[in-house]
Amino acid sequence: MTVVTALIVLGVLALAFGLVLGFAAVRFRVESDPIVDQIDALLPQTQCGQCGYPGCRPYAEAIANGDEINKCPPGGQATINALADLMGVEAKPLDSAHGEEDVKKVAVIREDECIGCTKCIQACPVDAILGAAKQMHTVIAHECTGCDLCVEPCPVDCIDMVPVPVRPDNWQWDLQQIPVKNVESSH
Amino acid sequence: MSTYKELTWQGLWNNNPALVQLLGLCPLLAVTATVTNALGLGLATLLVLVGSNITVSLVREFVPKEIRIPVFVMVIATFVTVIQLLMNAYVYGLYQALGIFIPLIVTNCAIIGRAEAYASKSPWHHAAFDGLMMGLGFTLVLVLLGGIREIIGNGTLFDGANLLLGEWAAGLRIELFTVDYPLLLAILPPGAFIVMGFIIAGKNWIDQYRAARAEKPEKVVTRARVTSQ
Amino acid sequence: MTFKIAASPHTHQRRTTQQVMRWVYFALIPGVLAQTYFFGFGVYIQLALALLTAWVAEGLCMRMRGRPIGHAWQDHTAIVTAVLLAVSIPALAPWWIIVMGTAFAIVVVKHVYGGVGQNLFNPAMAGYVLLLVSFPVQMTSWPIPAELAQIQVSITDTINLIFTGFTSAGYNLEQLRMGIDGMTMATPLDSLRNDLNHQLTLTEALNKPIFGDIAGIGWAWVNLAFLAGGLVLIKQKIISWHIPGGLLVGLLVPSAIYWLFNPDQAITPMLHLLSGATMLGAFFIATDPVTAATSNKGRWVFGLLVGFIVFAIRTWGGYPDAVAFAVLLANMCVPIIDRYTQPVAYGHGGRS
Amino acid sequence: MSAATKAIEAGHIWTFPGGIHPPERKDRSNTTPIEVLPLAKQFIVPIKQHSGPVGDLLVAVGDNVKAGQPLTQVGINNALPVHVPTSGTVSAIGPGRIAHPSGLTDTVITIDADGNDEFYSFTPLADYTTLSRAELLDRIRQAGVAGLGGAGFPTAQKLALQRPLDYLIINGVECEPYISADDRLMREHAQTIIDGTEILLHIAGCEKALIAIEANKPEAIAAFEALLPNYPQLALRVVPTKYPSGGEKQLIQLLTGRQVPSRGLPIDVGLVMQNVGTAFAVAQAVLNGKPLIERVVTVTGDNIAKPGNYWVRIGTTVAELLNQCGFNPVADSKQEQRVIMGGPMMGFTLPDLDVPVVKITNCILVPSNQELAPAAEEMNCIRCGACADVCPAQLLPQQMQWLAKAKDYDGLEQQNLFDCIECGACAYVCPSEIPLVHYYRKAKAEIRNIAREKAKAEVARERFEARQERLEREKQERLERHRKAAEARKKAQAEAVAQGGDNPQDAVQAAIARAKARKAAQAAAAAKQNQEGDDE
Amino acid sequence: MILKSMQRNGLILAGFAVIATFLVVMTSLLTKSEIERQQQQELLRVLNQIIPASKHNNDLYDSCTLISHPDLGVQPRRVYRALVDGQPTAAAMEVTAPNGYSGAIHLLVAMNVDGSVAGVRTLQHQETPGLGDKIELRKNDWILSFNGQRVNGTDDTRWAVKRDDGMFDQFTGATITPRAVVQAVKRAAIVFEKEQQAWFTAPANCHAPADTINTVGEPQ
Repeated sequence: MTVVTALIVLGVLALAFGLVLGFAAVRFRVESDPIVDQIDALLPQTQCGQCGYPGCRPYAEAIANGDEINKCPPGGQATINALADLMGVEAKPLDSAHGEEDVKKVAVIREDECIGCTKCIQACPVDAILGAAKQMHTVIAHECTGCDLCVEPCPVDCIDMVPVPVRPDNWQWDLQQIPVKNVESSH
Repeated sequence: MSTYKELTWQGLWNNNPALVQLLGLCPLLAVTATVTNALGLGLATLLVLVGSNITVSLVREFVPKEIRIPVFVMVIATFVTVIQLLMNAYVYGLYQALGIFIPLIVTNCAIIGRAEAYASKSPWHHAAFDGLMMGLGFTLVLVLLGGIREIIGNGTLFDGANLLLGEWAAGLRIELFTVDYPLLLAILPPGAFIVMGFIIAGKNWIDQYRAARAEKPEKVVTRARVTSQ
Repeated sequence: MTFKIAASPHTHQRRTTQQVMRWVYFALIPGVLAQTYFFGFGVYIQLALALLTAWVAEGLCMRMRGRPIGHAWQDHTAIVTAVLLAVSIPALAPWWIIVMGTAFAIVVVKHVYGGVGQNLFNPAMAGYVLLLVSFPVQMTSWPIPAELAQIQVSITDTINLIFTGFTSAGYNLEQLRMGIDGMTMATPLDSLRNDLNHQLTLTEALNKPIFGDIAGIGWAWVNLAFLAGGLVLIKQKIISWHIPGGLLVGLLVPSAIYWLFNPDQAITPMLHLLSGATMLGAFFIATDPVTAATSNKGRWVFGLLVGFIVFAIRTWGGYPDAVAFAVLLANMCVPIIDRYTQPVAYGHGGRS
Repeated sequence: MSAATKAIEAGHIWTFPGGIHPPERKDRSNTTPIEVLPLAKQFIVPIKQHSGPVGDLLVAVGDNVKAGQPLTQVGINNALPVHVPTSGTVSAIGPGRIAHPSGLTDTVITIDADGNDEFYSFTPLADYTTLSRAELLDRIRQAGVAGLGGAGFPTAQKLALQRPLDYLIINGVECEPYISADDRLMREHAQTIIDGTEILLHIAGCEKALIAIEANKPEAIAAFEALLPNYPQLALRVVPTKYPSGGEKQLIQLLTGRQVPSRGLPIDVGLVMQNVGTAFAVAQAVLNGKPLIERVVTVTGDNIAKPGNYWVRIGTTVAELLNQCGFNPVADSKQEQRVIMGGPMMGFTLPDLDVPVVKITNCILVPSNQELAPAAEEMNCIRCGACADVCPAQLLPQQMQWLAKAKDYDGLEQQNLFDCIECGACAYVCPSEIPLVHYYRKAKAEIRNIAREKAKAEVARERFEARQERLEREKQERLERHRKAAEARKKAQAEAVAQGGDNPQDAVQAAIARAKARKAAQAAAAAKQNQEGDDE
Repeated sequence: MILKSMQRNGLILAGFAVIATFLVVMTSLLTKSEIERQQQQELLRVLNQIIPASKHNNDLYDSCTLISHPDLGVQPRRVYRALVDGQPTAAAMEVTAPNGYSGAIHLLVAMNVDGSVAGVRTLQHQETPGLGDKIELRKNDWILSFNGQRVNGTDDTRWAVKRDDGMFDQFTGATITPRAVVQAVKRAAIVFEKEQQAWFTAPANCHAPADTINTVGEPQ
């Protein structure tokens, strides 16, 4: 008798909880911001492809599907840490096979050498190069992400990647970096 | 074959439930005052882990996502209760030694953790092996912790092993030293936390040391051309 | 000549950590002298052992961590830890007690957590608790205060007791304690609790010779000496008055209420204040800046909490004194205290 | 009238939390009148000496210019112009070191003085009330007046905000040690300052001004007390000596008990504040039409032979100034000399002496290493909380220090990092000598940088997506074109077949079939090989 | 959608619950008698340790009676009575010391009819390992120090630990555990002296007839 009672009681309890869970599963489903968008928002959007994917969004999709989070040199450790936070995994050092973290750079075209081939214009992922066939090209510096994808296609090697200049308004208070003048003591 | 190697490595070291996942710490810290107790709990956990992993893996096809947790808990609780009853009936001496720990296993998150993280996604033989290795990893840490605490706090090793392993094991007891005033802290709960902290630190230190020594694999990554479709 | 680049401000008040710490251990001197007077020369040996151990442990830790050793010795924080632990343990405790406790305090409680400023728990008190739970016998064997002792333990005997466990005549500490007048000399708090537990009334319990007019003989003076040192620290603005104030209020108010309702079975408020480690705890231990709350409001809460836990453990707990446990428990609460007592920053709706 | 307003009217002085009392050492420079120094040979005028946009150049190299002539123009972006300090020739325009903690370069205009000091023509104004508010503001802007107290915010811009105002506060507190420029200015030119204050009141459309002076400047207080009875709308407030009571937010709290909301402006609580030096410059600009080409600078410190206050033309190099005041650098060649622009609490050190004096330069401090010992090595924080006790903004400096070291920028913003006014009180009292303010500045710069990068990434993403869309569209268009062309071809063929010709399609079909057969055979062979491999 | 989800989840969960319960119940049924046999054997082993064979020739397990006494706690306690040819010789009772360091300590106290303690054993406790657990015979023979002791009324001050000026050792460092045990044994001994007449005449009512086990293992 106790056997049957136990079976009935637990069976009914389980049925009831199952019903509740089934109801809750449908009723309270939360539509969250898709994880890919959240990852994409953390990536630096340089669209440089150093991660092995054509652009930041494809890499975001790859991370959502379980790829490593340490393949983005432009984002550097800060991005890796933010991704680790988001994905609930441990932060790793940047995978050096994809490149090293570097200072921010922009592309500059040595305009007198440019032959106007438009190859760099096609290579630029963010349309930051202006110019037309047979005309001199130029980089819109504040739109350039520093991806350096335009450097290789240039047939005359007239594109340089130069570090973003430090100005008083974006200076990071590195007191050690200030060159100090030496004065010969008059005494 | 490499799956098994990977599972072994994961269970014993890389993803050790006690050292890395930090799961099941509550029974772990509570019962590791001696090696014997540690070994007992470890073996019981191992047994339940293998059983529950196999069962969860076998039923995974029929369990919808929404109710998987209650089902897993039920599977584990059934396993624990059945094992407890069987031990009580047929190996009474062992049951007496382990009695209070066995119900604790139900609440051991290492087990439900494996059910959720691995067994519910893998074929039964892999799940079984995973359970075995995770259980073994857990047991090893338990025994290590129990050993350290017993040595420091009691000056002995394998004290009371005969209760767990039978009369022959009475000879295993090693009296390392006797002091008038043992360092009680080691066998009190705070001692468990402190020793556990040092074991985890030691594991991390070994990992870092190995990582520093390991040669970086030469890997060539082809950079994607974002714009050359 | 070169031009120097430096971050502002370019001027500094110049009260260094070292100076702060020096004030703390100078302020401990009255207490140490009082302890020596009542409990004998052993106090100095404990101090010497603690300092030596702290010095060695600090040096070894810094070396292992690959940090400059000189730094750690210079900031004098290890000295304060060592002195606090040394004055907390019984004067005739065996040498390995203080050595183990100090080493634990410095190595595990301080350096494992990252060294100066990083520790969650008060190192001296964590060391004390380690010793208390592990070696309850040695840690509760306080010598009989000088005024009551019928024989004076000589310097040779003190040294022998600490280093070998036996006096030159071959008595151990237990025999010495039990044998003199056939009576166990527990600390005032211990004795009182024991008697109250055995259904004696307060008046009966206070009849024991260990109690003087206001509180325990010897102990009251030691507490007053620590109080004096503590007041100097407040005067010198080394510590703020909030934590000691909170602690004493947190101890006094509940104990007074409990005593009023329960006059026969409660420890009197005066005894609470002048027994055990109350004053040492209030002015020197709970005020350790590293492990206490930061804002003044937080310090108040922290002090009150320590005081209340001391009262609670002394009244209902398993140990006669509780300052160490109370401080450690309150240390754990510091992050949450800090969180809820964070001052309202300028421009965030606060009123001046 | 509410109780609070009554209290303000009655002259009640509130308090602010924290604060410190560092040695003042103002008597070294404030005992002698403001002196005028001989003109330098060369002047360096940075085109940006204020916060906000810079104006376009009005001069070219080789131009002869006169003192007070504008070098840049207001233009369409409402920039603040800079002016020629003395007559001479523009000898260079290009990058040069500017007066900024970074020691970085920016565009500077170099003027070789001709020694005649001829002035450009100014138009004095007899009665400023005849001009409209906009005209008055333009006059102030054209004169290049920026806040002389520190931040260099364009004065006209500050006054242009039209919101109901309760009080105008004239800040003559000058709480930072050593500096006495405002002190001397108030003693010697109280009347001009009052004139300027009246103009400011008129422009701001405000009834009443409070002039605040710190209690340690009795002579300045006396100077104002002598004049103020004639000006019922002006009231003097003496505030207790404590650093940083001259901070804008702290002074507001002292005088009115109000707090400027976080990230807000004084105008949000019905107040506007101007420095006494600014009031003086406004009077000059409006009444005399004279632009801001000189200011009072305190030159002081143990290593200065002739400490005092000087009228210094903007653009004078620090080297020139020190030369004239007698600079005795530290004797030991191994030692380093600090030359601080600003005071000991908030000033910054200069990497060399070619830096010019600019509109916001109130002090050049050249201390010996004995009077202001250089910072000792940073030690570990012991969480003593002394910093929190002195913080005038009620922040938790040590908490922010840990967060800054951990680069936890979210945590820092939660701790209200941006409410820190960088007064340096916390670092002053820190027993571990941690350069706390430096950590906050770095963190602030980094947070701003991250925000900039974030915004830039957002733009890059949009541009990338727009480009992808464009390429996709172009591809579709191309395919569509091909499809149309193929259809046209097919149609033509069909017509050709219908007309009885050979079907060229047959030959193509045969070729495709052959290729397919070859591929299938290859695939089969590969599959077989794979299977064998597996069996091994 | 909702209904379908509810139906499916409810049924599956119920199915699992029924199977799981069934398994547990079946195992329980199958092992029940064996478990009881084991427990009885264990109890007998302990009983025989403290009431030696010379003191009884009856079945100790069966001669159990349930008694209630305010000094022994709220719940009825079991008393096992030892008889030699029908004459009372000793009795063993289950006693609880409620004030151990970590909760209650369960003891078995055997008393001789002459009022002396025949033996005490710890059945179950949670005292601190290495400290309070010395009340286990396996760890320490402290528990044997009760053997042969008598209580002279409630005021017998010798029945206390040495720290409280009594005759029983406290073990190093731990006073609370031995104090609790001494107090519990003392209480039990006093109750026994008063009540033993009644107890020996009470019916054996511990085990309901249905539960009676057919085979009783030989004492070891």
